[in-house]
Amino acid sequence: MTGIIQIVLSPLIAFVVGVLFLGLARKIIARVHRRYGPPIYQPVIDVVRMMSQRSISHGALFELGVVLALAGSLVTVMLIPLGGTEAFQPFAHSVLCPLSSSGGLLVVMYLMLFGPLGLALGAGASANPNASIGVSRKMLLALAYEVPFLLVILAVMSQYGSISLTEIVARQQQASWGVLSVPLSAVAAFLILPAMLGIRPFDLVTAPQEIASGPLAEYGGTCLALITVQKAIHLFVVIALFVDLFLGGGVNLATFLVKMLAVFLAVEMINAVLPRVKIEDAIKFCWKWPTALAFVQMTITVLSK
Amino acid sequence: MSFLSSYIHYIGCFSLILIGLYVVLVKPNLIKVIIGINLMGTGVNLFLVTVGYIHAGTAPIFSEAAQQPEGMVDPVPQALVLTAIVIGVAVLALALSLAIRVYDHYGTLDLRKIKALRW
Amino acid sequence: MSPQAILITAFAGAGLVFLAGKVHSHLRDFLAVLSSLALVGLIAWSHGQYGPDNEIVYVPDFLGMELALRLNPLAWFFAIYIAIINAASVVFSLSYMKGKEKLGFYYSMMLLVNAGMLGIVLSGDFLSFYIFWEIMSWSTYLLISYRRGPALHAGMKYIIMSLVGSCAMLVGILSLYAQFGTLQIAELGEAIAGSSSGYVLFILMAMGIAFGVKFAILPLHTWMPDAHSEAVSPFSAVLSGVLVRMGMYGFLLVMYSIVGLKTILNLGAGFFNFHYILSWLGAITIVIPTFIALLQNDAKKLLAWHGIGQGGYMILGMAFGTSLGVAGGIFHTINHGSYIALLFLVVGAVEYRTGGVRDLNRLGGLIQRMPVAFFGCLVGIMGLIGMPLTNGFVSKWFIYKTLITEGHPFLAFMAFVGTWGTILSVYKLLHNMFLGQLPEKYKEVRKAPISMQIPILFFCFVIFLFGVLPGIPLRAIQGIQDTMGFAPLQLTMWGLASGAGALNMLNICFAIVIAFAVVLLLMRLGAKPRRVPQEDSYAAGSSVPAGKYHHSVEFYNPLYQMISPYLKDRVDQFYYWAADKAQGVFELTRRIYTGYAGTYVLYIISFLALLIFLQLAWEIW
Amino acid sequence: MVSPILLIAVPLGLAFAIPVLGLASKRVPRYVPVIAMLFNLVVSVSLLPHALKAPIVVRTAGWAPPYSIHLVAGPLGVLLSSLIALIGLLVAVYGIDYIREGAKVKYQILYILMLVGATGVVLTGDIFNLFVFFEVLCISSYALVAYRGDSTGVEAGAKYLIQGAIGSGLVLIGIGLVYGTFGTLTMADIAANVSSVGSFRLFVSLAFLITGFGVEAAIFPLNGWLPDAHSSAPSSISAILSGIAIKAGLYAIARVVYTVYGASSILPFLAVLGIVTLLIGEMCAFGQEDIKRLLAFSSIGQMGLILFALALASATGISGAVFLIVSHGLAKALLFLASGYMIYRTGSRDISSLNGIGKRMPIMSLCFTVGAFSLIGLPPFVGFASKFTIVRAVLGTGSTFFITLLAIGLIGTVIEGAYFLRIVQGFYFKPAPEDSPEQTEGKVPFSALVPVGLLAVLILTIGLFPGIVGRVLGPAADDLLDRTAYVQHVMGD
Repeated sequence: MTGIIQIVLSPLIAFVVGVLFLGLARKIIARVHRRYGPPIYQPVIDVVRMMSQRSISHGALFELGVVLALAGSLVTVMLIPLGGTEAFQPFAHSVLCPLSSSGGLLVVMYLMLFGPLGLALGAGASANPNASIGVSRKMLLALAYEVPFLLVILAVMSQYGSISLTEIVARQQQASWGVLSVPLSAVAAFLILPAMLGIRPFDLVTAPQEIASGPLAEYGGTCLALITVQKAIHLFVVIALFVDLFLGGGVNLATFLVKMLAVFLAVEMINAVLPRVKIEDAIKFCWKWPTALAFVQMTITVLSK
Repeated sequence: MSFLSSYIHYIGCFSLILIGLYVVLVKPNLIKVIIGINLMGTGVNLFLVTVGYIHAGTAPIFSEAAQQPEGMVDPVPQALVLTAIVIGVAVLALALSLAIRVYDHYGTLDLRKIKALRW
Repeated sequence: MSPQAILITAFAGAGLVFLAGKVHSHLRDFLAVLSSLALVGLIAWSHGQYGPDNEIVYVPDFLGMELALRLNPLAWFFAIYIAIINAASVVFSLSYMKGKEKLGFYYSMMLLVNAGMLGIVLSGDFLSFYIFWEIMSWSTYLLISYRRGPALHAGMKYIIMSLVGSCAMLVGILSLYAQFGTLQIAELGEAIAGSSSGYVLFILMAMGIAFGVKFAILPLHTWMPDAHSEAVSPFSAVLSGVLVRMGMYGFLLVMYSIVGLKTILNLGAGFFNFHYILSWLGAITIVIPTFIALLQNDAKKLLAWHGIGQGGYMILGMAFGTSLGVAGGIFHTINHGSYIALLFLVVGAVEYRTGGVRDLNRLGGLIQRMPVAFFGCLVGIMGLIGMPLTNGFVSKWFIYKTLITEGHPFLAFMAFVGTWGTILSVYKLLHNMFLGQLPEKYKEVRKAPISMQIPILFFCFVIFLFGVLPGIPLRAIQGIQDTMGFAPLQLTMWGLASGAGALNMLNICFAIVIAFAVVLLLMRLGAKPRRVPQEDSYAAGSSVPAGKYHHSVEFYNPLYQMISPYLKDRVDQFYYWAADKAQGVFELTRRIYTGYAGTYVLYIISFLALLIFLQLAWEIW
Repeated sequence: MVSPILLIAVPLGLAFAIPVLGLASKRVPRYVPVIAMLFNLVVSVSLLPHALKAPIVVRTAGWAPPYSIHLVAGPLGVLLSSLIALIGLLVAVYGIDYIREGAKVKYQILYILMLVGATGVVLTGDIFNLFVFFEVLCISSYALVAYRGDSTGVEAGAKYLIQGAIGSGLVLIGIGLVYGTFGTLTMADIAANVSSVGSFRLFVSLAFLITGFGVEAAIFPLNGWLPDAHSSAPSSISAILSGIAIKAGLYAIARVVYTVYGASSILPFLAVLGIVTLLIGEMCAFGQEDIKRLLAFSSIGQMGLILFALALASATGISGAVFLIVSHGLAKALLFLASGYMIYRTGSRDISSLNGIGKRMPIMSLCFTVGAFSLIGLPPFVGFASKFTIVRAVLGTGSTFFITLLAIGLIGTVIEGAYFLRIVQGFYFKPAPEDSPEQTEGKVPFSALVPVGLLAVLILTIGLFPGIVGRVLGPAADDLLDRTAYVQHVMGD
């Protein structure tokens, strides 16, 4: 019984929190630029507005790409523990992670592929050269941040000796948090977080000022609405993963969300002030500092094992 | 002196063979090479005969006067030499006819120029 | 069904097809398809008959040795895999090869290669293993050079490397015979246990070279990109799908059923033990070819380089000798076979319809004209990447789990980087072939013919079936591992059931299907978009030149500038340099025969002088 | 049980009957060699079972062995003589239509003489008799090489003659030295008391004999004549030269080294010499343009491999060498015969002009491919069985010296594989050059297809069932190896 509730609950939480974070992001940037900015629920309004607009379509794959992306992100959420511990603690509840026993961290990493791939297929089918250029740059950025991200995940996995996320979180709650046991990986992960979220300084792919906002050049109406929802859930997934890997997950949902908020605020501060980098520099940056840090941390953990 | 006398025959044969070899190795003209081969052939035949030679031996022919083979020279190498001479003649005849045909085609007998087939 | 009957039908099929080719083309096609399907049926039917009654000595005395055939789970597993891929590509080539010349030769050679591979897999002793190995090699050579032009050079490169491999294997086999007096694989198992690790290393090296060449491990891989891109598409599907994996079968046979597990693991000291080097070789084989594939513009060369890259996963899985790893390695062999064959068939279909165009920069937008081919290509690349729901994911999951639990994060890192390289290059393949603008000249391209669509859809079905229910093949692999003496895995129909590290593909599949349905529902809720032609796309207000409005070329240009200097195939350049030097030496030795009679006589006399001088100087004799 | 002497007497008689028959009718001489070789084949095959039990000793003119010139038909001798007869028969059938112009009658006579010489070399037990048959073989091949009388033929013949004459001179000196020390010419008698003599004088005679026979056996420094002779002779003659003549030379060396002198300490040197010959032969063959010159160099290469196998001094080694002699003889004869008509059809000997001939002469090119694959040593053919036996023998010795030599030798076979497969590729997959003027249409005559086809079938069947030849190899190796049995057998009764 609880399984069904969890399966419905976790995507809902992800959707709500994700959209709120999007609204919060625009609020924070506005505040940094000393203006009021749109209300927090602005993204909800945008989504509803776009759903009603009648837009164009370039064939079945054009729409199915978006559907694939969103479905992938939803399933990824189900695999990530959103707070809760096995051990008995007040206010604690059992681990909120419906598909915890079906594959663990490896499946999460592969499911995170669905997002960019679905979008790439959709943009490719739109037969717009600008979209193709946007897709190739999105793929390159993905390759750029994946190298350090893989090192980070492997460091955590070999540190805690397991590939299941729930087990890693449980071990962190007993022993020391990821930030303390694999500090350099945590720093590296934080450095590439903006790239994974696609926000400044690495928002060169879907920034409005770029060539007709990259892959989304042809999108409008319901498809664009679903893409923003996917963006929100992806935001939620990445930050939840960061919290699970390094901040020991939440004893219950509330503490989990608080930790996510903290991380989100830190990332938004960077987003608000930094300019955009070119794709070559993004790759060079990602492959220089974060990778070096993660590599050093991994050698340390391997040697210490 | 006795050393020289017992081996004089062998020295003679091998010098003849070496002269023949020298001619074959050094002279570029085809006819001279053939003559060289022939010299070497006769040298070898001479060597074969001297192998069977006994000092002051008589010809190995049974006649009324000589029934016992004691004083006679060994007849077997001489038989070999007979065949060797016949073979030498055959080779010589073939060599000369080939030399004629080579001259027809190349207009020269200088082996340094007859090098169409190489590498 | 005794292995002897299988082999007889295979070889008879090849012969009959050649003769039927002389009679009538339809008879030949029919016979080719019939014999392939019959083989699949025969092998499927002989599943489970592994008893001693299947150990048949088919030639009692061949130069003093007896040649035997045997059927065990490993042999059956590879045999069914060979037969299926061969049947699919024969069906595919019915229409692909229509109108080409010398078809009698083509079909008989295809079946001969298939018969050779079945012979390798079913042989019970190393001599018949070697004989079928050689038959497979030279018939492959003839098939590679079937397409004339640059294919001849590719064929020469292939055959020279495989000849070197075969000589190495011959020396290995016969030193085994000299040491133990028998070549029967069963008897060698115990006999080799007692020998010194140095000798075992020598045997592994000698056999390893031959299997390495076929398996295209990094230093020995240079023949593969040329051979695969120059061979006829249906044959390059067979070539990369299964023929290259004969090397894998060889490794499994030698490393696990002959040499045995424990000697492998502690072979050599500390860092330099055999399986450690092998796993690093596998890791490097994953990364470098995959990134070279990223830079290719010819579709089949790109796939060929991926063939090499994916081989690295199998080596990684196999090198650690844990039951999970070996199961992952074997499972990845057939998975890779299924989707690389599928992708080659798709490229073949596109090539067939667009009149031989393989250059990715000149294709585009074919999704509108060839939807089935697009679907095949999509499923193929998802399998190659290893997306969940496809079989590639399950075998990669096994291999990654082995690497991490064995404590080798660096190897896992290189494997992951390889996967990301695959994603980029494979998306480029799909995008440049099927997405983007449909050029003018491909407007009236027709769909792929039925006989091409059947194998494509069959492979898609296999990929998804094994992806969602991996238990089916894994149970067969379990049978193999028992014969090799590995600990059994807790297998379930949908994955692994061992506690925290479990894998449940069924749940993931349901989750994705439900999510897909929900989102589709959301999509239908919104306003229905109207369909627009492909030219009507947003170009920021600038005028849209018809026809010139092509899609993007040089897909990953920024990355290209950065990494292309590192990715020159230096091994290949080294081989060409060595070949030139050798040719120079050959030219020199030809100069020995100067043509002047005097020098020849001088040679004779100097030889005599040398003989006598050696005796005088050193009293050798 | 027919006496082996017939193997020499009957063909010799027929040879000298040819001019008389030639007067009777123009067409008959062409068939006489066929009859002669057929007779030889039948006799030697019938002799084989007896020879396997014990060598047949034939004394001429009633003298006892040490003094008589006698034949010793051991298993090795009879096997080689049946090989000579078989290949001789097939090439004779090929020669019926192949030799059209020139002194056809003289060609037939010399052809039979050459084969009689080879059979004699293989069967004789007397060392001078060996020299005489050797000379018969050499002189007839000098003449036949120059048979066409064109500039290349005559030049090759002249050079071959010069070197051959020097070689036979050296053999004669060797025989003189042997006679000087032992006073007898019977190999068995020499072998009996060879140990009783000082080593240096003995060695000098061995050196002369090896060098002399080496000239004909195409060992590395001594084979300057072979590429020119084999490539400019008519194809049927180069088939006999490569298939049989050089093997008779190699047999003579083996007989001298193993049986007469029992000099096992010279074998490592011969092994190195064999591998050097193999490498030189393959390297020179790689860059050739002329198809027959390439086949000639490939013969040198294979001779090197045979010499290497002979130098192993183990039973399997020698049986491997004899097996390679048989398989190389068949395959090389096939290649020369097939290339004969291909050159006739395309008008030029360049390999590039042979491209695309697979379509125009399907049977010939298929047989050529079978021969080439057998020479490389690919499995279903006889070449593989012989290469396999040799490699097994080398690894059986277990000495690292031989195994390193084997490794180098295998590189040679890879080079050979490279250039043969390049030719086969040219046949089927390269476009035919545009029609050169000398292009001649017309079908290949039946008399050429039968021998070529039969050879290809033989190669395939012996490859699949090596037992046919395998049974004879064991006793043949023993016949060569253990001298005491040979001596006891010849001298005993």
